[in-house]
Amino acid sequence: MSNLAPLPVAVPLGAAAAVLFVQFIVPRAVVRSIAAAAVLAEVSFSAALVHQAATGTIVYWFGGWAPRAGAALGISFAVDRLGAAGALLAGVITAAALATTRELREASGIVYSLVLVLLAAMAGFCLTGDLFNLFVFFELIAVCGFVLAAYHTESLTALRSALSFAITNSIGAFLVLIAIALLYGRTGTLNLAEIGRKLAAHPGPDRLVTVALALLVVGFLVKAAVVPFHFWLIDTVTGAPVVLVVILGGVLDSLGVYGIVRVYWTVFASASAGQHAVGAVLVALGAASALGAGALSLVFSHPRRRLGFVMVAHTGIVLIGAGCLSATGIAGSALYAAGDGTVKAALFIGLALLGFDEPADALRRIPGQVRRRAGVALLAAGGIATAGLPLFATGLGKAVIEDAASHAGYPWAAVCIVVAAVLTGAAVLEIALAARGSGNGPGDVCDHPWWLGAVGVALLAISAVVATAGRWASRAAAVFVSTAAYQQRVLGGPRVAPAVAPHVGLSAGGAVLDLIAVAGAAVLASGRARAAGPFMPATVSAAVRRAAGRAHDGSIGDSATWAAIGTAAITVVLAVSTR
Amino acid sequence: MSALEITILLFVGAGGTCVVATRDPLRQAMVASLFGILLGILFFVLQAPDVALSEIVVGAVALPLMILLSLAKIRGGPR
Amino acid sequence: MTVRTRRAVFLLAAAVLAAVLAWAFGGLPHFGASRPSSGLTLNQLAVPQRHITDVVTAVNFDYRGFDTLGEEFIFFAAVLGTALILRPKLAERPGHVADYATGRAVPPTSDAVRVIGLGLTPPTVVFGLYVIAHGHLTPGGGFQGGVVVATAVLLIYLAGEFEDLHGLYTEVALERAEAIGAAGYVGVGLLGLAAGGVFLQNVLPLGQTGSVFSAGVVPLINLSVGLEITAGLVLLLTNFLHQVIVLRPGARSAPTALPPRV
Amino acid sequence: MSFLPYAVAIWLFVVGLYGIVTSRNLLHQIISLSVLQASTYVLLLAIGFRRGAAAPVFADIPANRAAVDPIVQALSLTDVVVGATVTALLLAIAVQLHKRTGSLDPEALRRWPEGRETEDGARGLSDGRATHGWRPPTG
Repeated sequence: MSNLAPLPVAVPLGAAAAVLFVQFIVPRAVVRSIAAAAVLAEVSFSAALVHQAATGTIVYWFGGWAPRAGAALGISFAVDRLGAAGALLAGVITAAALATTRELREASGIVYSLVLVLLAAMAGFCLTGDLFNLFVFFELIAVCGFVLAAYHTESLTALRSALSFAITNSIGAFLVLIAIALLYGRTGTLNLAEIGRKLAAHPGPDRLVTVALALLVVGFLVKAAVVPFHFWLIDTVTGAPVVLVVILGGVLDSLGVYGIVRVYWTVFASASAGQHAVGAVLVALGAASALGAGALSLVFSHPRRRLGFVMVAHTGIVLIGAGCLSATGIAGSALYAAGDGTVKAALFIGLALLGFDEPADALRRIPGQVRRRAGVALLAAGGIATAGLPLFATGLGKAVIEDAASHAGYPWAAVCIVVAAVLTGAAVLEIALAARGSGNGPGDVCDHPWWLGAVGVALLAISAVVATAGRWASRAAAVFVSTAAYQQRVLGGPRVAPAVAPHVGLSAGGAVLDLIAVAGAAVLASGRARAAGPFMPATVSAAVRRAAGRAHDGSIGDSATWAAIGTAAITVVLAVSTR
Repeated sequence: MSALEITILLFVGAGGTCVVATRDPLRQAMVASLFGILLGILFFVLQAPDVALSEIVVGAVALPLMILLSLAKIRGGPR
Repeated sequence: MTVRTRRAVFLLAAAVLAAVLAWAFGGLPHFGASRPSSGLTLNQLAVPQRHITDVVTAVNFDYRGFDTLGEEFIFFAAVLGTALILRPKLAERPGHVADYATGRAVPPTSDAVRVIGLGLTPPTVVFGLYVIAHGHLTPGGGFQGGVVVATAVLLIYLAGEFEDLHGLYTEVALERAEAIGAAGYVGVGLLGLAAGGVFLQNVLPLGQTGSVFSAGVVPLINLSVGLEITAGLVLLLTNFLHQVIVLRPGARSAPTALPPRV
Repeated sequence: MSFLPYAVAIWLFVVGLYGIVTSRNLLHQIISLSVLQASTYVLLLAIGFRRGAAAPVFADIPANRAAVDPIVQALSLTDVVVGATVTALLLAIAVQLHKRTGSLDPEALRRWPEGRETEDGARGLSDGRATHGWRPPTG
């Protein structure tokens, strides 16, 4: 048993309390250093866990409550490579996000404290092996998230988005809690491995299990913010401080998908008779998000709002990989989530350098020449990475997901991915093109430190490094999908070998598709910049924009209604197809 | 099921409906307080004294108080 | 969506959702039916293993203590969030004209209310402390007791002594107390890691079942949670009161209010 | 009849959601959310209930007496306090929104956030042609 397992959670939590205690005693630089040190400690512990998990899933029973006769008494962390890598990614992105906080003008102590709690929650979410514990961290993430979203209390968008975030995510959380109650009522346990084992003892269609799965999926989809649960995210990205937006784009939306695959592969894979239906639902929602949000990202002009839609589209791509219900799909999703998360964090840092670090309804701060060039360069490079240049992990991950989708019987989903990459790549490149020529105007001077640009470059470099991790991802995914082996590691029993690692790499076809997407994005962006308008009649495009704007006007009631519609639809589809 | 259980369950269901149906926040704070007490009683009946204690101190006292404070702030502001 | 379409669409979706939920809940065991669960196992184990009589507390602070650590930090984050969101901005310094001039003065408090409010405060505090200290024996604990103690502050407010109350503590002190409470829980966990080898491992003697000093670290955790909840709720209430009273012209004095957060 | 507790849980869930969806006042909307939350407590405690069993507090009952499930109670207990705090937080946001807009009607908050952007050269990227700025209808 590794003693490191609780530390990625415990250390940031302790540091959060410490920051709150000393914030008015020591200078701000010291507070910042404490926060940075805690984040770096989390990164080191997670990296060590990634290394240790290579020899097998690490199971850690809190309080020493090891299971009795195969029944769990307490809470366990079950750390496999993918989970540890998730905690690592959360730490890396949080470190980058901290770099944007030097200019916080008010209440910085509380913000640091909240960011540290958020990091601990993300790490716990990735590492835990207990269903209710997963829910606790899910809530903790949401609370830290919407508090930070309301940071700019002078901005209507910020406050409204925080409410929308809170209410929509709470509805998602209650759905998850209902599912937990159902599963506890059926199996009498909260441990993921044990629930899986108990359900597997009674195979065959089961309405309770089907609905529980549907509710868990919906709850986590709300967090992942895919269509039609994405309204809160768009508003939040427009109004939140940069530090939160970087974390949201870098890792948080992918964590929702992680929650789905984690519970699916530990609990339902061996039990549910509706496997194929779940996969099809996930792929369909993923494709709808990728195409719909991809197209909308070209409609809106505010750069942060645009990137919000890019985020939704890319989470859709990750979801397609998850919906393939195969080790290849998981490997592709993991590569894409890590590669794309770092790129998006770099994009938001680029926008901050361009002065887009206040809510959309605040005055924009105008950057100096150096910062503007750095911002444009980051956005241009990031745009190419967004479209999926094979140098970056976005290219590799996308190719692997396309491969997995074709094998799982969804070749059309592969087409959707390519189209989405073209659209979102063009959306980002357009921002870079426009920012290149943007002039000066009224407003404060943007005063981010110059080295923020270097942080952005480092994030892009990390994405390039992840692109070499294909074999690692394939082994990690093979362990991840080995349900029986997971249950054996956690609860004991006769040894089970994990699944064989699939071949994961950049095929020639995948590379060609990636290059086509990059070229397509470049052509689309420059073509739209040259032409007087989009490639459709002006009245149509105006109508589209009006409808899109009206649909995303930040209404909380609409967001809740869509959540109810989505829940009802997904639950019914799963229930019908499982009988 | 005993008559007590049925009665309190029906009361809780009706109480929740009243909370939502009361559209004026000041009245709603009072109804929500009552709903908190009903929930507390239900939890006692379901043999959960710990949760009942929690619900009564929170749902019937602390939460309505905060609603009233918010209202005081808002009513003090411009119309 | 307009409000009307939304209501119609929602009612349809909600009807479907309710039907599916009812269908699924039908798969649950009958209400009150007997069946095994890990909770029932703990009912058998907790008293002998932990010398604790309230099994719910045993689950909260021992068997599933790690969950409660997370819950405590949800509370922590929410309280900090309230402080962050209600922080006085530069433009809202007390007395600044940017705030509302309704001219509504705080009504004077009658002496009867004052006496009752102040008179009830000490017993409420004592009762809250009792609930915290006996959490492992009888229903109650840090969560409930903390709320009760914080409610005592409300009584002082009802007595119309907010400014006096405000002299008793400052927001910074409350934040520090909250930080100590939160750090205390993490500290107990780390103590287990250092002395027992596992995070949140019990490292104290279990004592005599039924005694206040029993159940190992559970009373210690209860205490730190109690501190956290008390300080947090008082901070939260103070922030609300501050919005209502101090930022409202016509308050009895120009109080020594918080500086804007920097 | 033994389905009644579950039915009440579903009813509270749907009613709370209805309140959120149709609300014309933010405070009402937030309190409706707590009704929604109450449904999860009712469900959890109903699942843990055992007919004829005592509360899981062995202070004044023999240790071998059957008691109801303590785990669901532990799950609900902390959530009650935490949920109320989160509600308080949402009320704080509502107070601030009222301060900014003078209104508590969620429908009055609906706005195209880019609405005023193009009127002010400092917002958005000033080169509207290249970004195809969404221009709101006037008024």
